[in-house]
Parts: sequence; structure tokens; C-alpha cells
Amino acid sequence: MSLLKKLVRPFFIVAPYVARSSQTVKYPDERLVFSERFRGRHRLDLDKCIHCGLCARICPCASIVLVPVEGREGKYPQIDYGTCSLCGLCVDACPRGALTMTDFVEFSAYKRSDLVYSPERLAEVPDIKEVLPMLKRRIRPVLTDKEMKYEVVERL
Amino acid sequence: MTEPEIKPEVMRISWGPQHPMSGQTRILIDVDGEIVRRIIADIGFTHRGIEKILENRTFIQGIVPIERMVMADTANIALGYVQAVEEALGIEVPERAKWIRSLICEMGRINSHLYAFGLQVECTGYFPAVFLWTTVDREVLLDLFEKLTGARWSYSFFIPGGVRADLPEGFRDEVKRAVKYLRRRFQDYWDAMVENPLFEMRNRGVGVLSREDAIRLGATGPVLRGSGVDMDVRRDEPYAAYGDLDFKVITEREGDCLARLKVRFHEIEQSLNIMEQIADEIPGGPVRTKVSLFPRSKPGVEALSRVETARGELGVHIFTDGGMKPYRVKINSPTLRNMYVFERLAELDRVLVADLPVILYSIDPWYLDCDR
Amino acid sequence: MQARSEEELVEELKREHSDLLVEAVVHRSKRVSIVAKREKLLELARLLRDKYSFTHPVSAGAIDYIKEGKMQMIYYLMNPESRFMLMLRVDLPRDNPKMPSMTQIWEAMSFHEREAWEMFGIDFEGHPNLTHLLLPPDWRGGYPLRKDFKGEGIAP
Amino acid sequence: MDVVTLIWLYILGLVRWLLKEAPLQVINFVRSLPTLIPELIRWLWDFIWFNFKPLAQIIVIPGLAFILLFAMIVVWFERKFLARAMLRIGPYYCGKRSGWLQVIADFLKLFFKELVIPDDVEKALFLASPILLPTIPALAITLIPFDSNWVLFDAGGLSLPIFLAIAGLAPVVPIFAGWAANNKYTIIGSFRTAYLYVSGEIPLVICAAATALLAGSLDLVDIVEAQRPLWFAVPQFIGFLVFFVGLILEAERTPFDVPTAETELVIGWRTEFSGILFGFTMMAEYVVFLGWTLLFITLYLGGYLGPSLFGVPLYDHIFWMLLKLAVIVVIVVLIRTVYPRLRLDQTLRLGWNYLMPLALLNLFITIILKWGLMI
Repeated sequence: MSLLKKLVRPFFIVAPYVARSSQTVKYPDERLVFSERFRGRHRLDLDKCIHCGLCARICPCASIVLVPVEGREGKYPQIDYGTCSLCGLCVDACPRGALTMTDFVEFSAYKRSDLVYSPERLAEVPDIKEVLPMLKRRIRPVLTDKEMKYEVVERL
Repeated sequence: MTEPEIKPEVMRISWGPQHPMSGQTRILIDVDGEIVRRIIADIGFTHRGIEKILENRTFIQGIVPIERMVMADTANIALGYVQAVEEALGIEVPERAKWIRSLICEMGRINSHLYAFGLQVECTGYFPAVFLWTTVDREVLLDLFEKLTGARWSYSFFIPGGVRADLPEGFRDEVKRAVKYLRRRFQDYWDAMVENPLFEMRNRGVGVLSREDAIRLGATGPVLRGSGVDMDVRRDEPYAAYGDLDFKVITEREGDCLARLKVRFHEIEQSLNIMEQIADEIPGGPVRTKVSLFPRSKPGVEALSRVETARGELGVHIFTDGGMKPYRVKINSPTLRNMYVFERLAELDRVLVADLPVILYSIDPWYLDCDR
Repeated sequence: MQARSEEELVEELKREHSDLLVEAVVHRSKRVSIVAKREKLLELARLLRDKYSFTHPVSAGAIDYIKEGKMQMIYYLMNPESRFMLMLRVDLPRDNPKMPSMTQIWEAMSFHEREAWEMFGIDFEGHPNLTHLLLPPDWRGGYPLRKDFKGEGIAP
Repeated sequence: MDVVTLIWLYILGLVRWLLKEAPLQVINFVRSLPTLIPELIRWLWDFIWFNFKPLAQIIVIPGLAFILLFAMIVVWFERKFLARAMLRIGPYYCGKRSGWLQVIADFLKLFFKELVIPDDVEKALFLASPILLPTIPALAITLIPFDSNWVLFDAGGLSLPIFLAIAGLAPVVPIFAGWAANNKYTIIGSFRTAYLYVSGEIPLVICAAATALLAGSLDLVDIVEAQRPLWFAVPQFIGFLVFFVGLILEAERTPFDVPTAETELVIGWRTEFSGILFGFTMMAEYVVFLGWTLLFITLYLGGYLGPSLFGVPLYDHIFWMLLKLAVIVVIVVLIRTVYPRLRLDQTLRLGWNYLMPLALLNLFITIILKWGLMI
């Protein structure tokens, strides 16, 4: 008898799942809002940088190189996102807080050379609407006792 | 690997690396009809020379490459390395940092066990419903990781001298809520799968590894505990905050695939308990002692740190020569030990072709860990 | 078999089998290191397994001391009762690293010895299947983990 | 006369005919065209008119369109339903939210994919078997009565045996296919198929025999009509369950999809097929499933019979058949999410140790029942 119960019970557990809300994030249409500490693309504050080169020294992937910038003195970090692992050690090492990390993750490019971000390019983060024109809403996971849902934070 | 000779009465099947279930390895099996006579594990497809890479990185830089060993269980692997570095360099860690480390390690353990659990279930031939459920539940943990460390997978969060940041605001409540949610979910798994008679038929008595064999062949982690050996580094040699935490070491006596699955299942419960304890009782204080970014070691020091990762015991043995980089890092990876057990299982127990993926995933292989 | 503590084991070994070992120290709690004489290694290993019940092999690996001109093979062993890590070491000359295979004592050392064979060039006598484990079967590039291996360093 | 002279005579005769007679013939034909074309059209019209029903049956139900549509709808439903059970969405962008176009897109993709034929395969058999695969069960489907006078191939009193005979041919093809592909996975898969069919088909045949015995006829229409007072699922409950398990086993669906077990044998005997050949094997799976399910409905669930109130039939229609089919599809798909796959030895043990004795018991009960009714 208990065998029969065990055979039948899974049906009653699985069947309600069909009615539950799906967990898929429909990415180009909607995008998660990442947490504050999220380690995405860097942003470089050119005015704060003191050209110490600690970021380049600590980078485990050797993807930071110091290059000169037109119209400014000293050398500034240039990051190759083809090798960067977004570990954030450079941000930790930065003594003046010139390097910070944003929640921008849309890196993909057609050429490998496009992944090398010059200091000027690092200084500004593009608006998300430029990169993802089809983005309709930003969502956030919300955990209730029974299930995980996504709630819409902002409609674009 | 050069292939050993084939006996005339068997057929050799090359199982992987291009196979839906083999993963990044090749397993040669000699089959006689449906019975597997011999298993030969041909590992090394993902060998990246992490031990050599670590010799060329400074102590702090080494955290990033070593995390690439096991992506599902980054925290435990990184902790092994960081602890070895701390021991070699003589760095003290504040109490609160230790607790945060334990919290992340337990979350990582659940994450990894859920992955293993889902894969083993899928191997028995479930349409991947359960695997996807575990993926969804891992999402809860990944969100927590993201809030705490800033990354979902390879959070280079542990650093010699502590952790990189304190818990964010309200994080303890979120941990408690996640624990509550996950507890409720695991009841579904237990009812729908572990107690499913067909699932039991596929797992019970399959790939039996006796206690003596488990010790003799050097099994580790859930494989060893599934065979009834009560061995867990967290308790035998407490590191991080495990000395102050209250948990049980789970063992099962049967030594078959179901026992290993149950060990993982109950370990997840224990990890949830630990998470709750940490959220309740975490002490205050600083989370990081000031350590130079480029620490210099004393010559001739060696430090072996052992941690219990989700796959078993990981040992990181660091030798220094006085430079800024380690002289040699020896990694005792858990999967390599378990792969040897897997290779020998065809001799110890009757293995059918259909049992092969179940046994393989019951030892929870992570080939990147195995090949390093 | 009564479980011995680290100090007890070291003292007993020193007292009774001083002819088999060069050195036996307790590094810290739970870490014992024994340096064996190369020619008496098998005897010591058998003793450790049978008398001191170090039946649980953990791992093995080598280290290349290029300045001293030696290599050290380290076997990590564990007693399932007393649970401390025993490091059984044996010094080998760098120009002729040859030693008896420990697979005769601990079967599970097979993988680790194959790894040491391909990475360091240590020749294990009596190993049943000394073939490449991690490296490709046609690897001719030398021994990667030796210190004089001309590998690439950190990429610029 | 020798042969050469004969040939010359023949050629000369032909030339003479061409010069003298042929132009007259052509002229006559052209003259008679205005009368001939309406004749032809009328003849065609009559042909279609008188043969409309079988033609419609061949094309629509239970013919090609129905089988293809069934395969497509089940594939779509399975993907969508399983995705929901896994908390996913399933096909989404192709064909709005429902993703129905995805099935067609996949079919087109399979159709235009490169056909990779490995070097050392048995070429003729390798190419023929995927085409034979869906054909054989499709032939069996023609015997199923979709209404009391909607039987495409009315074999009368032999329809049940012929169905079983044709459907029993189907497992031979995978064995050939697996052997022809000359691959270790396909060989193991095809031998598993052989084992599986032998253990599954005999209980099915015994169960079918029991229903025929109860109905007193081997004609499927008679069997359906005999269920008018009560569906055979009730008096033959054991047979009903055995047949249901056996039908999943025959269709190689999830608890018993041993021959194509993905986790160990890639996809079993289908491993080497590519492009449209793979598409055919995929379709064959659904056609086999359809065939056995239709027989199951016919034998146990009253076929085309609608619900009846106290013995008064409400409305018999093909619609009921399709409705019952849909319900069974949902149950079988749900089983796929709930149960793991059994091993080969466990499947065989189930077949021989449980299904076979139960089927015999069912037959025995039926005989007693029939005997009791006769007395």
C-alpha cells in the first residue's frame, strides 16, 4: 500500500508546478537589477587617478596596462576585458578610489580589439538603452516563503 | 593516455568526451553485453596547470586562478588556498571574518550539492525537471552571493587576512528567509524523488563501496561518508568558525549511490542549520586585518591547509622560498581521489552500462578539479 | 589498534625504527612529517600501513628543489582512527629520480604517481601502468612542474 | 528468317505507319478533344466523388495529415508542458508566446540539414530504415475504427490480428537500423530494443486476446460496439493497467526508454542518423505511440463511443476518440516528468515477472467471466 502511495505521490507534487510562474528571465526584454556590490564593468575617474599603477600590478590576469591619455599628464589604466575576470582586486587596491565597478555587463563585441577599453572609454558608462534597445523592464527577484518571483522595479 | 589492450571477449566503448552525460572527460568501458568489466578513466582533458600558474602569481593573485578549479564550489576551494597562505605568512584572521567565511562556505556547499543532486537525478533518466528545480533553488543562493560578494560564481571574496567586505545591511534576515524557503523545497525533493520507488530501484545497491574499500582506495567526501566512514575535516580539524558551530557529520552505511545521495541531502540540511546559526550568532568586530597587497614570505616555510569542500577533502600545500610568489603549490584535489574509486568500482561490484552515469555522478566529479 | 597522537607516533617511530628514517617531526598539531631513507622506503611504508594502520591514502606529489639539486616526493597519508596528516617524504637526486612505487602498498597512489611521473619525471619502479594521466599521450615538452621548465610566465 | 531481317521488317513497318496512319490518328484525336475533355473531367469528378471518403481518410484521418499533426502537436505540447514543470517557459519567441511555430521551424531545420552518412555503414539499410520506421505503425493505424463506418482498411473479422501482426513488425526495423549504422552505441541500443519488444509485446497480445474473447469477435468495430453498455476498462481492469504499461513500453517512452537512453547511450540506435533521417526516427516514436494508444482506446476505453446515459448512446463521433487520445497523451507526458528511467534488466523483469502473469490472469478471469455469462 505504501508502495502505491509512493508511486502516486510524485504526480501530486509535480503537477502543481505546471501552474507555477516560470523562473526564466526574458533577457533582452527584461533585465535583472543587480545588487550594489555587483562587479560589472569598471568606471575610471580620470581626475582621481594618481597613476600609481597598483591596479596593474595586482591584476591576476594581467589585463591592466597603463597608457597615456591625450591632453592629460601621466598614464592611466587600460583594461582588456578579453582577459579580465572581474575579480575586483584592482578596485580594492586603488588607493584613491578612482576605479569603481558598475553593474554594466553587456561587453560583447565583434572584434577582440574592441574589448580593450581605453581610459577614456572606461571613464564613461553608456546608458543601458543604447546597448539594449529592446529592454522593456527591469526586474528583481523576490523571495516569498513558497516560491521565488520576479517583481518589476521599473518599466522603460 | 595510451589505451590499454582490449581483451577479446569484451567490446570497448569510448564514453565521452563528446557525450551528453560524460562531461569533459573520456571514460573507456569494456562491456560484455550489458555488464561493464572494466572502467578506465582518461582524465586530463581540462588540464590547465593551475599548480604551475600559481607558482607564477603572487599570493593574492593566486586566489583568482585557484577559484577556477571548481566553479560551483568556489568558496571552499579559495578558502583552502587562503588559509594555507595565511599559515605560511603568519597572518591572523579576525573572528567575524571567520564566521563570514563559514557562512559563504556553507552556502557554496549547498550550491554544489544541489548541482550534484540534480545531475545524479538526471542521470537516472529523469527528464531534467529536477535538475532545473535545483537550478532554480540555487538561484536563491546565487542572489545571496551577489548581494554579499558582488559576484554570482567566482567571488574572489576571501583574501589573506579576512574577507573583502562586511555583511551588507539586512543580510542576516535574508539568509534566514532563504533557509526557510529552501527547507520547504527540500521536502518536495524528498517526496518526489528520493522516495520515488523507481528512483530507488535505480540507485539502491548500485555501485556498492564497502567501508574497507572506501578507506583503502582513498575515497573522500560524500563517497567516504556514504560508506560509513565518519570523517569530516570540518569537525576533525576545525577551521574558520566550525569549531564554534554545532553540526552533525552525516554518514550512511550502505555505500551505494542512494547512500551518497542521502549524505548530500542530509548535509544540505546541516548546512542550512549552520547558516541559520551563523545568521543568529555572528560576533561583531573587524572583518579584515591589514595585510600588504604584495606580501613577502619567509624562506623555507611550508603550510598544508585542509578544507572540506563539497566533493571532499581539499589539501593545499604551499612551499615558500622568501619571494612574493609561492615556490610550489600542491593541490590535493578530491575528485582525483574519487575518480580512482570510480575506476575500481567495476571490479568491486557488478556494474551495468545503465549504472555507469549514475555511479559517475554519485561520486560528483568535477573534472576541472580533477585535472587542475 | 589504539589511536596514537602525533607526538606518540613520532617518538615511537624514532625509538623503534630509527634506521628507516632520516627525520620525523611534528610540524604543528595534526601535521606529521617523516623523511624516509630511499632504500628503506618500502619497508617503512609497509610498516606504516600494517602496524600504524595508515590505510587511508590521501594524495601524493613532488616538489623540485633545484638549488639543492634534489626532488622530494611527498605521500599524504591518514589513519582513519587518529586523523592527522602524515607526510611521508623521500628525497631523490634530481638527476636520477628513481624510487619504488607505493602502489604496492597503497593501491590508490596510482593516479598521483602517474601525475608525478609526467610532471616531474620521477620514475616509479613497479608501477603497473605508468602512462600519461593529465598530459596528452604524445607530450614531449619536458616535465612541466620542474623549476627549469621553460614555460610561459605571466602573460604581459 | 533470322533476327536481323525481322528487326528490319519491324522498323520498316513502323516507318510506314508513321507516314500513313499516324497523321490521321492525330487529326482524329484533336477533333475528338472537345468531347474528350469534359468526359475526362466528369470521370475524374466521379472518381473523386465515389472515392471521396477513402481519399479523405488517407489524407486527413487517420492518414498522413493526422499523423503528422499529431506528432507536431504532441512535440509542441510536450515541450511546453515539460518546460512548465521545470519552471521554464519553453519555446517562446517563435510564434508569439505559445511558440507553436518552433515545431515547424525545427521540422524545416531537420529537413534542410546536411545528411551525414558515415563511411562504413550498410548504406541501403541505413537509408531505408528511418523511412520504414514510421510507415509500418502508420499502416497499422489504418485498421483502427474512428467511427462505426470510418475504417480505412476494413479487414472485417481479421482487423485485430492484422493490427498486431503489422505493429509487431515495427521493432525489426530499429534492430536493422542499429546494425546498419555500425556503431557501438547503436548496436547496444538496437539489442536493447529487441529485448524490450519481446518482453512488452507478448503481454499486450494476451491482453488484446482477452478483450476479443470478451467481445466475441476479432473485428475492432465489433469490439467497440460490444463496449456500448460498459467500457472494457472496468471488467478487465488488470488488462487495462497491463496494456497501459505495455503501451508505454512499446512506445519507448520515459520509464522504459531504455533503447534510446540518453545518459548512457547518446540516443541508442538513432545515434548515427542526421537531418531528416533523424526526423523520421523521431516521428516514428510518436507514430508507434499513436498506434498503440489508438488500439488501447479501441480495446478498453470504448473507442469512438461517447458517454451513454443508462445505456442510451448520446453521440458517437470521432471527436470522442480524439478527446480520449488527448487525455492519454497528457498522462503519458506527465509520467515523463515524474519517473526516472528503469534499467534494462529491471524493465525485462517487469515485463516477464509482472506484466506477463498479470496478463495471463486477466485472460483467465475473462474466460471465467465469459463462461459465467454463457451459463
